[in-house]
Amino acid sequence: MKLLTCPLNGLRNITEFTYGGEYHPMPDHQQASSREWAEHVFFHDNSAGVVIEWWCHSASSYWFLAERNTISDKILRTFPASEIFNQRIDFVAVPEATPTTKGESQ
Amino acid sequence: MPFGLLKYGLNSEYPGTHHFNPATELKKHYDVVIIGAGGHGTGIAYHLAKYHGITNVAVLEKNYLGSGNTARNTAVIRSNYLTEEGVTFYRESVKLWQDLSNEFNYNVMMESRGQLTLAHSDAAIRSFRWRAEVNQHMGVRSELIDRQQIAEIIPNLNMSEDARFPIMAGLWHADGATARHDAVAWGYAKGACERGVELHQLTEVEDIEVTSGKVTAVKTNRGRIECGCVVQAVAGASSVVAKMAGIPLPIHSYPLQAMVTQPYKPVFTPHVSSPHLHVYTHQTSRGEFVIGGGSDPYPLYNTRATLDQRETLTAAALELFPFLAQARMLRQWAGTTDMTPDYSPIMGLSPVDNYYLDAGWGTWGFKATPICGKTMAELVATGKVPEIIKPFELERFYKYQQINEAGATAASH
Amino acid sequence: MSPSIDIVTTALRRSQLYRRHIEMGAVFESLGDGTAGDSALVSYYGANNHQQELTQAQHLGLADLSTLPRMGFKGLGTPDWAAGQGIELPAQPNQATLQSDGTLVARLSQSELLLASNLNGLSESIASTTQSTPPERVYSLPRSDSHSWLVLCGSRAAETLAKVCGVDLRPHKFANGEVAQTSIAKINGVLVRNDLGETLSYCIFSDSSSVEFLWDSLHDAMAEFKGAAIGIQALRDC
Amino acid sequence: MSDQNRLAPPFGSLIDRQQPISFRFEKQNYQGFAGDNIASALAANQQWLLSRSFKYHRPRGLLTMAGQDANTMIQLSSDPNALADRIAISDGLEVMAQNYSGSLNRDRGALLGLFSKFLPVGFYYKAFFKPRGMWEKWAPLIRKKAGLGVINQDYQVEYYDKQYQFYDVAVIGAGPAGLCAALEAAKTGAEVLLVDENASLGGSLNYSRLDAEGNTARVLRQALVAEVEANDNITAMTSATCNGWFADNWLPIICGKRLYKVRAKKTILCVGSLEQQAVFHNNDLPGVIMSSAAQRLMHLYGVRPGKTAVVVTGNNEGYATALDLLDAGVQVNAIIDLRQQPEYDAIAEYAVSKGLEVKTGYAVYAANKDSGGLHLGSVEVREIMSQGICAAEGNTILCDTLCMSVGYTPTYQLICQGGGRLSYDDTSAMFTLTNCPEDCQIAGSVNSHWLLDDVMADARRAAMIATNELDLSSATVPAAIALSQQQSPNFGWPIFAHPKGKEFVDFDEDLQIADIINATRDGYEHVQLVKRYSTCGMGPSQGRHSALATARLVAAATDKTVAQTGVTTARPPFSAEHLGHSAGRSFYPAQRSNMHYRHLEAGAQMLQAGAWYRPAYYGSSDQRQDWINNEVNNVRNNVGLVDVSTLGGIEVRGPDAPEFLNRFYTFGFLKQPVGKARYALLTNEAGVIIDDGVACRFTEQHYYVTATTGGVGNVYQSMLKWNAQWCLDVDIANVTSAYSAVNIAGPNARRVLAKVCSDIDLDSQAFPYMGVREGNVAGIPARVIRVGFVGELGYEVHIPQHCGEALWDALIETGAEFSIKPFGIEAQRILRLEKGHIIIGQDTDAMSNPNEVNMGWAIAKKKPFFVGGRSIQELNKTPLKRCQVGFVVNDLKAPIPLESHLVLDGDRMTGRVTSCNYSPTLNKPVGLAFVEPDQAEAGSHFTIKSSGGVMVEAMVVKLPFYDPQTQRQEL
Repeated sequence: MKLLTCPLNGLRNITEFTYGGEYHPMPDHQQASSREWAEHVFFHDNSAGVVIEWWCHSASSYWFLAERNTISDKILRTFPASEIFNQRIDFVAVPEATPTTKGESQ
Repeated sequence: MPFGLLKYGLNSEYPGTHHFNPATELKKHYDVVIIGAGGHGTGIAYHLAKYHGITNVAVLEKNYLGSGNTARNTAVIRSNYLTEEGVTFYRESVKLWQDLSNEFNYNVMMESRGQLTLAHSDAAIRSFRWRAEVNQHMGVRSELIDRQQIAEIIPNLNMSEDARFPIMAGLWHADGATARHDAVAWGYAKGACERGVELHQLTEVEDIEVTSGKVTAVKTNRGRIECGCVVQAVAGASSVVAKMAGIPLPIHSYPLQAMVTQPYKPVFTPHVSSPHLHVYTHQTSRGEFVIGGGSDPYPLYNTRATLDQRETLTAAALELFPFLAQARMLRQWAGTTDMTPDYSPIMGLSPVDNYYLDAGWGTWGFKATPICGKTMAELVATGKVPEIIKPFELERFYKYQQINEAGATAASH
Repeated sequence: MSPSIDIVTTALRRSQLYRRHIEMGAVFESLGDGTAGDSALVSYYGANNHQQELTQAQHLGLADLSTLPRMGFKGLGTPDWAAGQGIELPAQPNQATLQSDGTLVARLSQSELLLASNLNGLSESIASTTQSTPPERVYSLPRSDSHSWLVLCGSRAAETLAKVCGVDLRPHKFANGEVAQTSIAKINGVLVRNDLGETLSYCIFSDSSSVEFLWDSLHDAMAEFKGAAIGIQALRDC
Repeated sequence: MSDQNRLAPPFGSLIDRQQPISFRFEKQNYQGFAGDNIASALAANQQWLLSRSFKYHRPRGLLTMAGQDANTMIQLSSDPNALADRIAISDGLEVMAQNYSGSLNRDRGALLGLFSKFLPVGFYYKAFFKPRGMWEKWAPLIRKKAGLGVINQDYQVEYYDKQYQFYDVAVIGAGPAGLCAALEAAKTGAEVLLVDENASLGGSLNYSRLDAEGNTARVLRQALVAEVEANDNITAMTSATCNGWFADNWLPIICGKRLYKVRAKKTILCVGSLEQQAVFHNNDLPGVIMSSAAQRLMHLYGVRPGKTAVVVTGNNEGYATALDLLDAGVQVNAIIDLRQQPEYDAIAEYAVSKGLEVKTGYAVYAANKDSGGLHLGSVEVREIMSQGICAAEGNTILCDTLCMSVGYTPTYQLICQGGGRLSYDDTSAMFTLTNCPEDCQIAGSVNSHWLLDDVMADARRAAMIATNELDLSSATVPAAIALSQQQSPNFGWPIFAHPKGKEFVDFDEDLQIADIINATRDGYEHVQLVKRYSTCGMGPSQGRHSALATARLVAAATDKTVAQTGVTTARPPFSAEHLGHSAGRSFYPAQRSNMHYRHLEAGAQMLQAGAWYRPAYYGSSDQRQDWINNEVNNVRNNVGLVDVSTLGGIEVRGPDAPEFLNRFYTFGFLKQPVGKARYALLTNEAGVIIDDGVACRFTEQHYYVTATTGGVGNVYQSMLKWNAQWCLDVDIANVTSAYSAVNIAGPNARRVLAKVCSDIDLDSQAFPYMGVREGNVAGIPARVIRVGFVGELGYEVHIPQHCGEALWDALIETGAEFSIKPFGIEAQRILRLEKGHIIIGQDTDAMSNPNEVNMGWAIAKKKPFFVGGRSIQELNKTPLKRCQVGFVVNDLKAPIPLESHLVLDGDRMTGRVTSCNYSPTLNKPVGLAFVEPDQAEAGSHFTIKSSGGVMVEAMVVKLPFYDPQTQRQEL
């Protein structure tokens, strides 16, 4: 069985974790076209190669990100979500305003 | 002793003839290029050649004939689907299955064993009734049965009330069947090649050329081919190939593992599955118990087997048949399943002209093989999408009009 | 917010396992707060005497301390505030320290603490922290109820756990005071090595609604090593 | 036991001659010694015939004596397909042969062999299917013929279990290489595991002859084993099989009834190599065995392989075997050496000096039966003219034993499971392995070394590399051991076709040379296709003895090199393992409410919801409906009590708590007053409903949110994941199992509660509908939520988990005077249905959006963002395809529709029933159904296809069915 390094709990069997889907930034939910939004919701990059994805350590409910090669299943790196999401994200009511922050625009 | 075999005994020289055209050089141009020589790809080629007279066709296979999920699936054939669109489609497929051996004069060993799906909760009973009602209304043999009836169909199933998850009811699908999975691709390929189609094994597509929204050529490890149109039938690599043509797909590719035991004398006949325990099993004609279950917990393009999946699968199988503890597991393997959000396939037109999709086959591709061959060939030959596959168009996701084969419970993310 | 509901010591509490204890002839002892009867702690199991249970504890014993007080705190303000309350914090996440009064304090993340009382059910730290109203960004967690508390101790404890837990818990690899948040018999839990004197001992805090399953699984795992249930007396004597 | 075919010590290192053991084979009594396996004990009794083959039912006997072939498969009472050369005998053991009809000696099935020419490769594909449907008739017959052993269906479940183990270095295989690797690694203080599938450490040192006199092996073994046993850093496991290699050195090791799951930082595979058979006519006759099998028989079990022997060899090891045979008093009639110019070593020269008859450049062309027809009687030897071609005639040599010593394949299975690749070296005619997975090495003969010194040096080197990488040592690693230039033990082409065929390439599947060649002629040229078409290598021994010969044959037939041809993928497990091993004990956790046993005591019928047990209703199952109706009526008329402890509970606290809920759920929560609860509907990003509950605001910064029993786990994880991105100043905690909860509902609910709750003003003005309070109930600190899921005056009381039973007792006791009664899930379902409340997952499905189930009111229109919000906007652009309506069935004689029955428009399916029950309150069936929008008009009718296809007319009614003004829950 694979081992996965949880940034909080260290090296553990991968069965202790829950896969949380591909990491990809959410498009601006007000500006995005209908097709863009549908692709955000239903479509996946599903790359063969190195991807960034969400994982959660079930026993501690700790979410983090991992870089994994989807061909070799080699896990290159795991890191706290705060490396990407390091500031509060806000949404603004007025449509023309873009709610984008650093966290979002990545 | 069937007469078919006499010639082999009576000839001193082996009378066998090459079933497939021996590998030749690639031509510069084909009217149709089919990517993937599994059951689907070869089926499409066969129908193009036999029923539409289109024979300037190349079937490209990066590995060997039928080496993908055709070789790896557990050969379950059924039509007890949930949606009108699904049932109509798979019902037609099962009809074709029943004629297949004689259709291309090659025994695919299609055998109706019946399929029993077990309910361990009242929620499951509700969703089985849903299935049964839709099926019956559409003339598919499928019914909700009680414990008594289950015990009659499979006397050695563990019906104990003290089981951790007691069996409460079942969904009996008399048309559930199995077949020799490899033979499907072999039979189609043989028939296609006899009619002039070219099968090119060990030929991998490396890029797809699209000019002004229209597919014009494919680049392979053996050179570039110009083409009138392209059909991709590459279960397990759909996203990767479609990406070469610039087409995004609503697919996540997960390994699906299965295992087989040594051969034993017959113990039970039907195919048995328990969605709650995530396990299914049946005994092959050779006497082996095939055991399969749910997909792996995370996506991967790799057909390695894992011990944890083996542990889960066998534990679940033994909940149903404790005596299987004495059976010996011989081999464990995996295929790659292209899972769609609504558990329905993606067939038909794509955003790229002359580029046709036969994808998103998750765990249900084998049973659809004949109908895919037929309908996709019709699409390629006529340019018109056959009614029966219209609902499975890629566009449905942009329209929020999914074909819900997922049933009752929604995914949380 | 009112933390009142988070910590309860009342005669009305009962371990989810109390029927198991009665079946096994448990003799209960009352807690500091006067709780008695089957709401209290298993002192020892009728058939045994203290010496027998002590020997059992040193070899391989399983005890249920679920009726003893515990408490949790979480939130960015937690470390400073807890320190202010006189709690000696473990330096790193997934480490635990024993307070002077015997309270076990496990640090589950930078900003989360789990407090478990000493074996007499009296804990200064828990008492003080629960009486004082926590400031902003300190959130209490009802660990007495969300989690059951089992103790697996004795020289064969690590081998026993190796049958239900995939983390290397052998004494020379998992030091006293280390914490593992992991899966035990397919149940998520917090596992803390907390030796009793010379006796190897692990505290297991896990979802209280599935503790019966865990209890049975651990008994099954202990069987080959001749493990048995023990009362709190034996733990105190260790 | 004087009549036994035994040799004097030192032969028989494994058996204890002081301990005779009696067992039965084919209902005959036999005796063996402790340490014997079934095959050796039978051989000691001159019983060589063990089984019948899969297809032609040919007589088969022992081949490898190492558990590597299917010929020794026998039937034990609860263990079919057991390997006779693996299973130790025990007193009273009942052993039967397998797969014969009639008797083992006279198997009617053997007739099939006569028709083998009519059963060409892939014959199943070529026949049995005309006319249409014919296969359905053949299949059952063929299935009866197929299969080997018989499963015992009355099998008593045995106790299998598992244990995790951890090591620095795992060494698999305890031959000379394994022993050296383990010792070298252990020097550095590494924790080392040494595993061997055989009963004793030492591997080939236990039986092979390494010098003329035959002392070296024994002496070396004793020395190495003593050193290993004395070393505390080494854990040695014998009779233990490492049955797979999985990612990150995750090793399943089977020993007895236990599966050890071993995590090793480094793995060194010293798994040795497997001796291969020569391929010639009747090479499967009992008496035709591997050289190593003869040596194992003699050295391990003290059994004489036969009286007169011939050795066919392609290397010098055949000569060593001949010497062993001589020592054992076997008459060696000839050594048939396939080589034209053998390069003799000292042992071979010594053998020659003994005056043995040696024919070089000769082959065994055919084996002949003895008079009995079930055992080897003689061999026909012919001169080799060219590769695979023999002279027109030869001569016959009598023998009852033929030892084959023509080469090996590395035991490649484990490495290849880890991604290792096989290539073929034409000069040595050997498979060689490359591309070992990370942190995994191979050493010894599996690494293509066949000279003892090379093997041991290679192993020590691998150990140094491993411990260096672990920073346990910093030894200077010697250069890789060069491959020996001496003549290889593998003979390039020990394959000799015969006009009559029966030269077996694959014993398991009865496949002959022609089958392999003809598969390629039919166009199945890729070795994987050859396997699938001919079934070569699919049998129980998974190609251990067919892979090399097949690769050579296919290569020749398709003008490819053996390296290009290769072998089929190696799949786990290494050797067939009982399903019981990987299953172990089943771990399916169960969750119980603190009140669980009170329900049982009250006669509840329990149902399972996820891992939870919940009371369905109280009373005997024969009057199910009456009990349920009574429970409903009691809630409507008096007061009822239901355990809702399984309900999810999540604390959302902090300055951003309202903002968080506002983004996560569909409703607005910013303006929610303190002390109030609000309905919380959850959609996923696709706008599909996935959960619901109520959000109770206890303070400005503190919400207590409930979630569905099955959903709370995902809801909680999803909350945390979203906030990992939003970084709001909020804390989220799943406190589901911290609280026991009951719902006390009915006109008398307040009266009951008032008796046990003095510090909350329960007056309807002070504590209105959808209010939330904290206080004490029956002396227990409680959160009291005034909700009306069942449509009556009701309070949800949430209290600390461990007080659940106490609360239940208190309420039942005080409620007695108001005739309080517990009610279960079934009654609750009816009650909420009468009230028109939906249940997520029952009245919704995987595609239901809020508009379809009339939940538009629960969607805040002006929020800047919420999960699923944009998708719901998209959904709103197209007209509804279906919508949910309430319906009643007025015809009381009609069969009551069941959940999932279809809604029809003519013959067209337009929807389905999601909930339906006879309402004791309205005295008619009421339900919820999905229908097409034009069927949704209140007062209109639609058809339901009910049980037995009976069409039932349903009338659409406005929801709720019961108490339309919703006064009762506001009382």
